[in-house]
Amino acid sequence: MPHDHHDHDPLEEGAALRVRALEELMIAKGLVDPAALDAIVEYYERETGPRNGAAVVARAWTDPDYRAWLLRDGSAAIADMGFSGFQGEHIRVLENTGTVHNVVTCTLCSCYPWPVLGLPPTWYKSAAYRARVVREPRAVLAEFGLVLPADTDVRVWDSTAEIRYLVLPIRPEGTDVDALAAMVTRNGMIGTAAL
Amino acid sequence: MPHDHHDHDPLEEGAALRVRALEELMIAKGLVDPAALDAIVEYYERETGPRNGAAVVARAWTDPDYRAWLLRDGSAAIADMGFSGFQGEHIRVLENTGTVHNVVTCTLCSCYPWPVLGLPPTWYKSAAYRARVVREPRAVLAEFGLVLPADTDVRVWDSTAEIRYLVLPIRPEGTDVDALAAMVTRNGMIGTAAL
Amino acid sequence: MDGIHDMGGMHGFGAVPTDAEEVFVHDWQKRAFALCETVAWAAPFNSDQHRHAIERMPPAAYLTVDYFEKWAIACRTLLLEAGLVDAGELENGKKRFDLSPGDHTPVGAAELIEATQAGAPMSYPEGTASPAFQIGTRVRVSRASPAGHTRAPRYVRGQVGVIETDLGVFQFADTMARGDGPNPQHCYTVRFEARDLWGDAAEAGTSMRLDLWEAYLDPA
Amino acid sequence: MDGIHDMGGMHGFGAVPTDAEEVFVHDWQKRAFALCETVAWAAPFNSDQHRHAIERMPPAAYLTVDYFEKWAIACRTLLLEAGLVDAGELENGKKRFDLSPGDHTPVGAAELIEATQAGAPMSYPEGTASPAFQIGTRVRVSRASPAGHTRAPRYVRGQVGVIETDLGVFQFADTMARGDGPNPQHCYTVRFEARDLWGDAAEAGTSMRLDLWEAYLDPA
Repeated sequence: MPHDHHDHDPLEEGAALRVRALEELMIAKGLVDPAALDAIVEYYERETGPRNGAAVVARAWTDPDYRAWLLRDGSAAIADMGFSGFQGEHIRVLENTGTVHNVVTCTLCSCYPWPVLGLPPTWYKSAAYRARVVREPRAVLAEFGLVLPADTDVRVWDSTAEIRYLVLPIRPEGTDVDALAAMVTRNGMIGTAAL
Repeated sequence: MPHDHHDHDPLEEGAALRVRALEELMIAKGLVDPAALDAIVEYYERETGPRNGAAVVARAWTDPDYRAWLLRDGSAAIADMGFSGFQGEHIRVLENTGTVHNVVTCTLCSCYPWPVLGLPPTWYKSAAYRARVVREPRAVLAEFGLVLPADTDVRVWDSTAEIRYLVLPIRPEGTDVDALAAMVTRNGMIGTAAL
Repeated sequence: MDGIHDMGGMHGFGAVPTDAEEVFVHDWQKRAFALCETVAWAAPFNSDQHRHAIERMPPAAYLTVDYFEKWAIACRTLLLEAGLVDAGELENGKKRFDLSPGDHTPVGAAELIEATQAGAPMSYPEGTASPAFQIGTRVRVSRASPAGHTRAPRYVRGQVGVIETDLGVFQFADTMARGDGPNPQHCYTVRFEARDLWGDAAEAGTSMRLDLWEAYLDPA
Repeated sequence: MDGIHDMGGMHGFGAVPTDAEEVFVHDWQKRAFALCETVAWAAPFNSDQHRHAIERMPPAAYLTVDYFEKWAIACRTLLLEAGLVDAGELENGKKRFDLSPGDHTPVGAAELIEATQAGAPMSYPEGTASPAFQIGTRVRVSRASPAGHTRAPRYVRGQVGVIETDLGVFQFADTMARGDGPNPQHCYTVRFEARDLWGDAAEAGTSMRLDLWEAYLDPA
């Protein structure tokens, strides 16, 4: 088992058993094809994740036309890189500048741009992040180690409808697209880090 | 043990052990006199409870001057019956009429007029009551079996500061004070029942 | 504090347990209650601090722990914060250090009953503060919610109501809970129309009254 | 629904677990996720209904159950409500009755991946509905909170903001979650000043943007 190193946790084992039972029932009922389950897990693990977003960001940093397109029509410009699909049908890209810092949340659940960032990390789904980032964004960003100047315009985006948000961080030094892409972190594209 | 008839409940046993440990520690620390603990339990069980409120209500029903005093200065009129003390320093009495129905809650904790009603019942402290009675009082009262006419003015009192509230229900038939007092229910004095 | 305790108006808690008429089920609940009523005489905390210590419990615990165990937990929190006990003592209930006897005198049985019957009025003479609002004035409840204890519930935050009664001058729960003294001020019963609080879905012919300190209110 | 899921602005949840970077810890979490993504092709529920089924969990469970187990629990709720399983089957995982094969066809692996990559746009052509608001218009969010699914969080209820972007025409989550169809309407990014939402305690130089459907908004 991949999590043999974890402590014995009866609650977690209970959850595993319940999910297993549901899976078996769905297959027995003919509602789910087990091959589809395997395929979708593999798809999300292999085809999505922050490196997709990083490639988009790096291209935008080095290609002014692409950057303009990305900021005008995020979904289309991102699809041009081959990234599309559920929770990414309507993506809007938010540009950080020397005076504006954007940070993204979903206070009601955990909406997140899957095709470009994968599924969200635990902290993004946490009650503390969802509760606090809209009320005290500066304090929350400081907990992430990002202390913003008092005159920065801090904009919090709560993903309450069908738009998913990707932050375009400020470009560090450098010109090589691959090298730049390697500098782009997931937190940088959510807005809880600078690069 | 007084609760031998209850099912074995490890959570509840844990709470009992923790409270016992705290009690012993407080006594060992010299912060609490065990005789005072016994005395205060006995006091609340013997000296407070809905029969106090019922006596107040019955007197108000049969003595117009007392009724007027009670509605004008609840704390003083109630103290005149010998009922006073913590959570009863400032009591306001709310008169139900043919057109006005009052119902009391405390959405933030469970504030309640101890000297006249004793400590609150479990339902009064429940999340469901606290959450719902301010948003949908008619629906909540209907769950208690009290369906009010559409033209009744339903007033919900949320005990958010230092005033505690006692509802003066509509008087049923009868003239004998003791017989009337016996008709007064706790829920009638909170406002979740008529008599 | 916009905490889990601020339940007014929330959905999702199901039916009211109307048949749950009991006050105590277990003997330890009586002991927990008695302990809180008694220790507060020797330890430096007031009711508002005790309420706030309950509010500060982790939200999931607040929703699941027994009412009277919450009282005991809050008591432990306050004793710990006051330095009267340490975490090890709370862990196993065994005393590890003594308090100076003169500083913390436990209340005796007779004295406690007498004080309990007397109560402790929280009001001040009328002249202590002059009222900013008259009966009938329309007021708006402040948007601000401090992270600390406050008694303006979330469901009236920013809402407009009408002053219905001037209750007189009272100590202020927010400052009492911070240990900042009584800050005496007028407290008012404010009437809110259900429609203003809940919109079109409000039940017809219903209204809510809350007792709100002057510090929470602005002219509407 | 003013439920426990509506967390924006709440106090009491402590520090953000900034180091909790993982997406999955356990293999069963992947299976739970995959199950929800897959079964929705053969069972009649949409994302909004799934979100609402999570919101309908008892609040204490919502706060304590693992994120992906919540997905699975919501899935079970919806399958049960659709009559595709019964409570006994969910209890022990053993099939007790067959479904008509033609009615519920499981999605195949290739078809699922293709559909996942394609996505399912939730927008409608611009002309489907005309916008009630222009950029720069001041709007007030409705006070009403239906007991069902809604996407106007409590912290902007009744508050005034400014229309910053007209996002175009989208299906409406509230009606989708009720199974009442898309009810296409304009959706807007609305800007709120922190001070209007949180009062004097608001952090300076901060503002919040929410995407709100036209049905939630009135002219301010």
